[in-house]
Amino acid sequence: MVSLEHYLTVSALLFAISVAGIFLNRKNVIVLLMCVELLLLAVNFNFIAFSRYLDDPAGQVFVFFILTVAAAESAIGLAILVVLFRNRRSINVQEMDALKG
Amino acid sequence: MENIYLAIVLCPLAAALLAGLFGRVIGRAGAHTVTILGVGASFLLSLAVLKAQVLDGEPAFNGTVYTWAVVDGVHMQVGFLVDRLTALMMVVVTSVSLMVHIYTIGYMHDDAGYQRFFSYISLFTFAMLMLVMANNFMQLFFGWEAVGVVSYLLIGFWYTRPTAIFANMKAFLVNRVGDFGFLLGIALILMSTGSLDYATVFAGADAMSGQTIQVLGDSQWSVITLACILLFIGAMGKSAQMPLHVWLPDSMEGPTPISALIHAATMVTAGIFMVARMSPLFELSDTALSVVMVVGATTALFTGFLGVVQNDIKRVVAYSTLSQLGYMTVALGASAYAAGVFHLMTHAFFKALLFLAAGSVIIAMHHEQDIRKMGGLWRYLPITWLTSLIGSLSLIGFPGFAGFFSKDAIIEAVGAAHRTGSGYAWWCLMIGVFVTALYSFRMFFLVFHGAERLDSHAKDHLHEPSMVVWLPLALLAVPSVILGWLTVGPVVFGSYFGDAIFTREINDVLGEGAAEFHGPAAYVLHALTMPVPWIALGGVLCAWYLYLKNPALPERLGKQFSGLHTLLINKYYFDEFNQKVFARGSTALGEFFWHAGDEAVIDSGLVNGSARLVGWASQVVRQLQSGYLYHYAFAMIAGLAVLVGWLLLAG
Amino acid sequence: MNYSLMDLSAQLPEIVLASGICVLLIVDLFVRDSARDLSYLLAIFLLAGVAWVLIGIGPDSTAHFASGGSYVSDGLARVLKLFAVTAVATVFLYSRPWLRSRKLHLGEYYVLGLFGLLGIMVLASGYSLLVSYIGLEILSLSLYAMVAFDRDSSRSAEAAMKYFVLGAIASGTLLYGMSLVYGITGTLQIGELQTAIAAQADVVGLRVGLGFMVAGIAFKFGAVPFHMWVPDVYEGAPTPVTLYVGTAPKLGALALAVRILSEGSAGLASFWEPMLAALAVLSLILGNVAAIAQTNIRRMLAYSTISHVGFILLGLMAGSPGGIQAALFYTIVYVIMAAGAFGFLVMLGSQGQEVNDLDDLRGLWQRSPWFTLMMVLLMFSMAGVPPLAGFYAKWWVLSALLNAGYLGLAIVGVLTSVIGAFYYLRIIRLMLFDNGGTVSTVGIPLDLKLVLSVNALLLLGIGLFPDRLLDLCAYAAALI
Amino acid sequence: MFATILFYAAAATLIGAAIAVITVRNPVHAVLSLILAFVSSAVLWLLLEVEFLAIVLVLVYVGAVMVLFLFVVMMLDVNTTSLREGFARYAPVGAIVAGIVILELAGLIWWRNEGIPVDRVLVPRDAAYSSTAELGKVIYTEYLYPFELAAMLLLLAIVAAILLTMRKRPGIKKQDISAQVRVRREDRIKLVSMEAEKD
Amino acid sequence: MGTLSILIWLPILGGLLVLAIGRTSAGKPSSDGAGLRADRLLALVVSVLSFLLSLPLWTDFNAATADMQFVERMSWIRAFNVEYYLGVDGFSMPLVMLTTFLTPIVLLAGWDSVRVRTAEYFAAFLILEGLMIGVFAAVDALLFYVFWEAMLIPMFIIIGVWGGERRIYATVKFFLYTFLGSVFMLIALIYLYLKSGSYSILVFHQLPLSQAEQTLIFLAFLAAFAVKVPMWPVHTWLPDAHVEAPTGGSVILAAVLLKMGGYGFIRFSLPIAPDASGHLSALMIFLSLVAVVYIGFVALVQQDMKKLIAYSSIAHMGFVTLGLFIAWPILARTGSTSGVAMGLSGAMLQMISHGFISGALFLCVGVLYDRMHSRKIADYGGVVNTMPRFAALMVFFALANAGLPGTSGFVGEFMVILASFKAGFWYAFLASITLILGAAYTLWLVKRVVFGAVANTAVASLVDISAREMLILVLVAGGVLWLGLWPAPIADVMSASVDHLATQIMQSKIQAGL
Repeated sequence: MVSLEHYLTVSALLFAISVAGIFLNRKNVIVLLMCVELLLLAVNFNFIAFSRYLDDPAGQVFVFFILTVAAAESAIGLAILVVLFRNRRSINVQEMDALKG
Repeated sequence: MENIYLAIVLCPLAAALLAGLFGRVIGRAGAHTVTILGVGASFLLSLAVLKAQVLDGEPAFNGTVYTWAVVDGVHMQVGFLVDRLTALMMVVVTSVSLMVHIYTIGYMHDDAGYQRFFSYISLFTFAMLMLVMANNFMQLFFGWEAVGVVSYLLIGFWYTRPTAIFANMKAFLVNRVGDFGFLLGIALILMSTGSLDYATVFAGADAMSGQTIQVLGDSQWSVITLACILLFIGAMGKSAQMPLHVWLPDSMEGPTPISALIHAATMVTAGIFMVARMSPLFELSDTALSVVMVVGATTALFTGFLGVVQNDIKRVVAYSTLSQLGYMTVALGASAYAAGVFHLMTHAFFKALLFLAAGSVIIAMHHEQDIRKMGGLWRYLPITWLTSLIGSLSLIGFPGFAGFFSKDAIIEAVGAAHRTGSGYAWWCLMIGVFVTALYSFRMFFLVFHGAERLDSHAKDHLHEPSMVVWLPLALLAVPSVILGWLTVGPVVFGSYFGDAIFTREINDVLGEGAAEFHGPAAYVLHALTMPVPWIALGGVLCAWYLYLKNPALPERLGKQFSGLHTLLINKYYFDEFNQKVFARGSTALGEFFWHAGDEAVIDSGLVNGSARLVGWASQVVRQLQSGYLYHYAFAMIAGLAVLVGWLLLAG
Repeated sequence: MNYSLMDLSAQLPEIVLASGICVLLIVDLFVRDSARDLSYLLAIFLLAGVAWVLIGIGPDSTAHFASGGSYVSDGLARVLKLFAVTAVATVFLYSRPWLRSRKLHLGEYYVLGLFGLLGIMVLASGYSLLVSYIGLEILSLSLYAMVAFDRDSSRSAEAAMKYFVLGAIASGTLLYGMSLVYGITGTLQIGELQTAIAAQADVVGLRVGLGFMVAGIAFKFGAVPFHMWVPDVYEGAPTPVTLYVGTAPKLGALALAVRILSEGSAGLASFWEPMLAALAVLSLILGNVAAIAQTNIRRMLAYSTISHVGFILLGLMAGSPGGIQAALFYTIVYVIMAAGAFGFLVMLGSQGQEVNDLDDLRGLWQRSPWFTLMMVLLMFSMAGVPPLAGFYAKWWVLSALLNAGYLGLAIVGVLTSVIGAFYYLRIIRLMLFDNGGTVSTVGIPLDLKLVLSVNALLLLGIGLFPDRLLDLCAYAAALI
Repeated sequence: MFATILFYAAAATLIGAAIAVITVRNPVHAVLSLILAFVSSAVLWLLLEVEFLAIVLVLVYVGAVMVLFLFVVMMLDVNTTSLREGFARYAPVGAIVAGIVILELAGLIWWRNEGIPVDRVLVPRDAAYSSTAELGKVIYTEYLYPFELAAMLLLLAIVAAILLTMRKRPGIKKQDISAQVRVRREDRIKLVSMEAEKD
Repeated sequence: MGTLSILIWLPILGGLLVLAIGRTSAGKPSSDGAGLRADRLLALVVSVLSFLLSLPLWTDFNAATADMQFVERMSWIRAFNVEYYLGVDGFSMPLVMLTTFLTPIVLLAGWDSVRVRTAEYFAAFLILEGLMIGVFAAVDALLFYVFWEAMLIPMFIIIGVWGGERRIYATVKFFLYTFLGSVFMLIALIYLYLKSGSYSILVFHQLPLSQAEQTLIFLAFLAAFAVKVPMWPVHTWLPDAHVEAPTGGSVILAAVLLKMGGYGFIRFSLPIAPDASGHLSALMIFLSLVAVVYIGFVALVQQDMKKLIAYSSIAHMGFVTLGLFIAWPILARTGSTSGVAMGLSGAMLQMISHGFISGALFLCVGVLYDRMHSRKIADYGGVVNTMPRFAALMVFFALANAGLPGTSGFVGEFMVILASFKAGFWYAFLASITLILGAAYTLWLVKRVVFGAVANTAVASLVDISAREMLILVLVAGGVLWLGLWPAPIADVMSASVDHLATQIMQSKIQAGL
């Protein structure tokens, strides 16, 4: 029988993978954005699992909104990425160090 | 009477202010007129006061002028205590001051600071009067310091001379060392009696003698002894007792009238006066009196030796002053206060005379002060010669002269005293008599007799100075001769001082002498049977042989005993010691505290150090902000991990 | 279930604002570049309208709930909204000449700014994790876009990218925490959470969820170690955007913190208080220390912001109601100060020449004495020197801390503010005591000057008569 | 039993795809892996009987967002080889931090899980149950206001995306008629006084 | 509006007015100056007016009571029960008078020598005056703190703008030092408020506190006041600040600002934490004596006139703290409170006297600096030859600084030494060393600067002081003499307050059971 713990574990693993991805990735910003998507996916897993096991629709509603927001967020993120690329012809994370100190 | 006392004090003050602040307006003549009038008025009024005290038998006056402040229940007042001691001092001060004022007209004739000088000496007279007339310790201290300040100003009167401005600072600082003790003494007295007024303090003196105070470790010190010694430290400063005598010879950098007025006749005797005034306290402590006596005796003898090798005419007189102050101090230490004060009085006149005579010589020699460049001056300066002779005879205690009576009285009193140290003191004084005679007449012979060693330029202009110069000499010569005859009876052996000076029965050394006193003439005759005059004569003869008969001998002797000679020439190395240890030491300590303490530890270490630390941390933190996104994310996740870790494990 | 759609009083200001934004969007489409001021005026009018609505609600001492209890209009919401509206209006007033001189005077600036305001207002009123999250995202997304607003600036883009990625991680974290809390309590509504959490405060999962949420909130504030975006964004963003980022969103962050922590997680106070304390101490130390080595003014002010956040967090952690009042007061005063300080930079940069380096300010007094004086006031206020408002902010926080018995934290607070005084003094020193520099205020429009003067003098006014604002904060926190 | 096997299969795919996202060299491959992850997630969600959200995930995410990602990746045409340099160097750090996070979350889920409803049993839905209808009911009543806000959020995203990406490219030679009409003589003609040439 | 309010706000508003009418011509030295004349004239008028308006404080003062007088009280910050609460007693009134008396003098001192940003200069001093009076007049602790800190702003600017070469280092050091000290005081004040529910200092005085509380509060206050006094080892800001400050700044700094430290001890530390004060009196006395002796030696070797006077200030302020804290050893040793009031009065009188004397000495240095633009002692010598009138005054002030009886410099030191003897011989002994050291460094300064032959051509071309300079120096000299010759009026004014404080500090505030 698949229990809540299984789903939570999957979510936790996703969370950890996305976290690892964020600072493993030193080159490509776009992968960072994908890691963020993974992070949100982990959250969604949690919400859905809880929602179902609690038998409460609020969690699902939350996921619905998260999906919406995530889409909007991706749009803006990609737009910023485009701006960045236009300005420097690169999306290398390591080259993004004009601002520091 | 109170108004008279006020007038006595304020006349010189007003004159000083007038001459000082409006000197340019009133001009030279105006300056000396106004100050002489002021001091003259003081003098006359002082005479009136003396008359009222002595002849009319008026009771001692003790009254308040105004309340300075009331703090913590202690009434600090400005007021006068006028009794016979005070009256005597007032007359001495104002009369010598008057003489010096007159003399100054001539002495300072060509000086640019003419008005300023008159202002200073008038101000000094005010300060000295405040000192002697005080009825409480605070005012005493005021006068004490005020005379010190005027002395400071006057020693440095010729402020462009490096030596003068060094000497005046030295004088002030050495005096401050004395005042340091003095102030502590006052504090101790206030602490144990709760008052600063003489009357209250003296009334409570008996109670004080039982008290003890913890100073070092657990040992209990007698309050009265400690207080007296502290006060005496003040006196040592002002009256130039060893080892605080070092400033007095240097003070000769000031104009000669000052040397006469302040550094011979009045200010330096403030210490003697003070101890006499405090006799009700000192009498209660044998220890303190012994200290006084030993210090005085040491000063009397050892500064006398120094007079023998000096070649500056004023310095010789200065060392003789030191020596004579030692005599006075010994008298105090022997409880012969009256004798001390009496010597103070006679000394004031004959020493002022000697100084002014020296000044006269200096004027005549166009400010040449080296006695090796003089000689045979009696031909040119007869009045000076004569008055100098009178002064010198008085100084060495030639029978019949004023100094004889006072000095003899002291020696006798010391001989009669049974206090610890009196034997030592007696020997010191006896040798001192010889030494005094030796240096006095050494100077006298070198200046006025023997071969003329002047340069030709000086010789051409050599003549007796003007009347304003010689008149005070003449006027001062008179008391130098007759004062002893007139006053020795009542002052030393009589009951002149009455309650003004307190002597315990057991210490009444003068009382023993009084029994044998049958008038001055008999006293003189009696003295001839004693060794003292003959010792003095021996000194004179010795001087005659060494400096007139066989002038080459002293030099040979100097070479023979070169060690001793060097020691004397260098004044026992007191100045070197002070310079190296105290002055150099203080600056070294100051530099150390400043550079090592303030600059290195506090400023560089703590203050700028913490600033540097923060600055360093700031740079480190800047490095952390690397600009790399993954570092930022890492910080966030690490922070999160720590938070979550703590939450998982806590509780 | 019966939900009345008619009870809009709680949401009315937001509805007005949202409608206004739509109108503005449409109008802006048809406005020519040369007449872009119309958008500006419209935005200002819109803000005035929102303010009017807000004031019209009046000082009601009861909380109005709406939308099934997930939305509230209480004192805190009203006060925060009012100040947010004012702050955004001030930002707009400051920004126009700067944008114009850079050919960046686009309607979108105002639109995005208003969207951000909408987010702040939703945060202020959000009484459910879901609503708060949406509010937060509205705010964040508009901020990301605004930071990248100057499309030709590579620095802006870099800053926006960093901000975006980190912000997304932070909101992911926050969400993860929310999901845990939801999973354990089964509710999203703050009021219900409060009871649920209080009932099972010993549940570890709740604490962990709380920890995740604290991280998200701390990011929004810019507290150490979630602060890394702050200096880069402040430096990289166009100055008017920095001005925006540095002011109004702090009110939103405060609302988020108060709603989630002080209200929702009151039962877990013994866990979030130490966390906030740790974050606060780190922020105070790092912010003040790092600011010292900065040479770029905005970067320096960014670190100064971090240190101020430390103080706000100290106020929050000192517990209710004094602490929340103090934090609220501090935030409001900070927003005024930041508006003035960044507004000053915007003003100096409005001639086309950007003022970046601290050294640019050298000798400003000789050229613009009045505005130097205003900046001096601002800096002394930030340093916490009475009689300026910044002092009372620190004072109140310290009072709250001591009242709660946190002597050590109070000492950390004052010591770090002494370190902080150093770099504020440096700005003053450069302007007053040094010579050189070329920046001046010649030719700057009058309205800008007026706004800045009012802004700075307001700090003095609050300093002399702090009573009104203190009362307002007390009112705001009264219902919590 | 089938459900369990499906769960493990989908979960394994999901985790594998997720790991691939952060490790593969080519961004295009990463996007594709992410799509795989989303699809397997949708499977898992279906297992939980939240069919509406599962479908939305596939439609909205895979259908729109991921395509957007792909589009951007292609458009930017990033040099893929250089972008992966140094990956191995930092892998341990990443692994350690990820490990810590996993440990912490595992500790929460498996060790200190009191309060988390881990022992709850999934309430089985009857056939007529529609999660879509259920969700729709609450969204348009209870969550209407957040829903409207979400609309605003999307509007914001549109505005922002347009603002950031649509621009008048400086290279394009386009007529600006109003500027041509407004032009004044001084803008075009410059009178220069010159000395007459001598020879 | 009461007298105190007027005294606070008149200068502040006057300062703003001066700022408003001042035409600064963009910071360049102004050669003409119709506007200049107007602003500095207005500043002078305002300051003189303040002085005249402060006279009623003196004439209408009731010396028989230790209560606050000229009280003004209204609510200010309701939420925290903070009041706009002003009043003066025997301690603060003389200090207010000192402030109003010195401000016109300071303005006159900068009359010609300040050539840049004159309006700002005069305005800064006026504002400073108002704030300083506020410090002395505040009875509400928070109000006190506000004035206390606000004062840093004009002072920071005065040193920073019109100071010497290292002015920035000096002024930042000054600000941070004082700021660091004050913040601890703020914590203490808040604590006391939380404990008592009021910010009134008078309420604090009555508040029972445990020994531990008292100790912490005392230390917090110490941090603030010791820096201000300044006591060793937190004194190093003072020489720097003094050296770099313009003449007027140095004068105010030495004459009034330092007094705030001593005043703070009197107003806060002693009555609020009497037991802790007693407990820590040994430390305080140790620090005071270190100030007297150690700093005395340091002053001896200074090469810079202002630095020397600054160090001398520290040494003299050592007497203030000594006089305040000697009370406990006296009590421990003699078992009676006799002498306590002597120490307290001495401390107060020393503060006022030091206000005159150090102010005057800085004015003197200012006079020289205006002419030679050097503070180095080595650059001078024989000034008396070219500036006899100035030399006379300088020597007078130097002697007063050396504690000459008949000048104010004597009064306080005398009383403190008298009191400290009751506490023990060595206290008095060490304190009395100032008699020697004080004279040594002051007179050595005089010797090197004033006396001697004309040292160089610059000295030879010096011009004696103008009527304006004469006026300010003579005014201060008058104060010095008055206080020295007849301190009774001022001692009487403060006697009731001194007695009250003496009884206050002798009563333990440790509540039974705490």
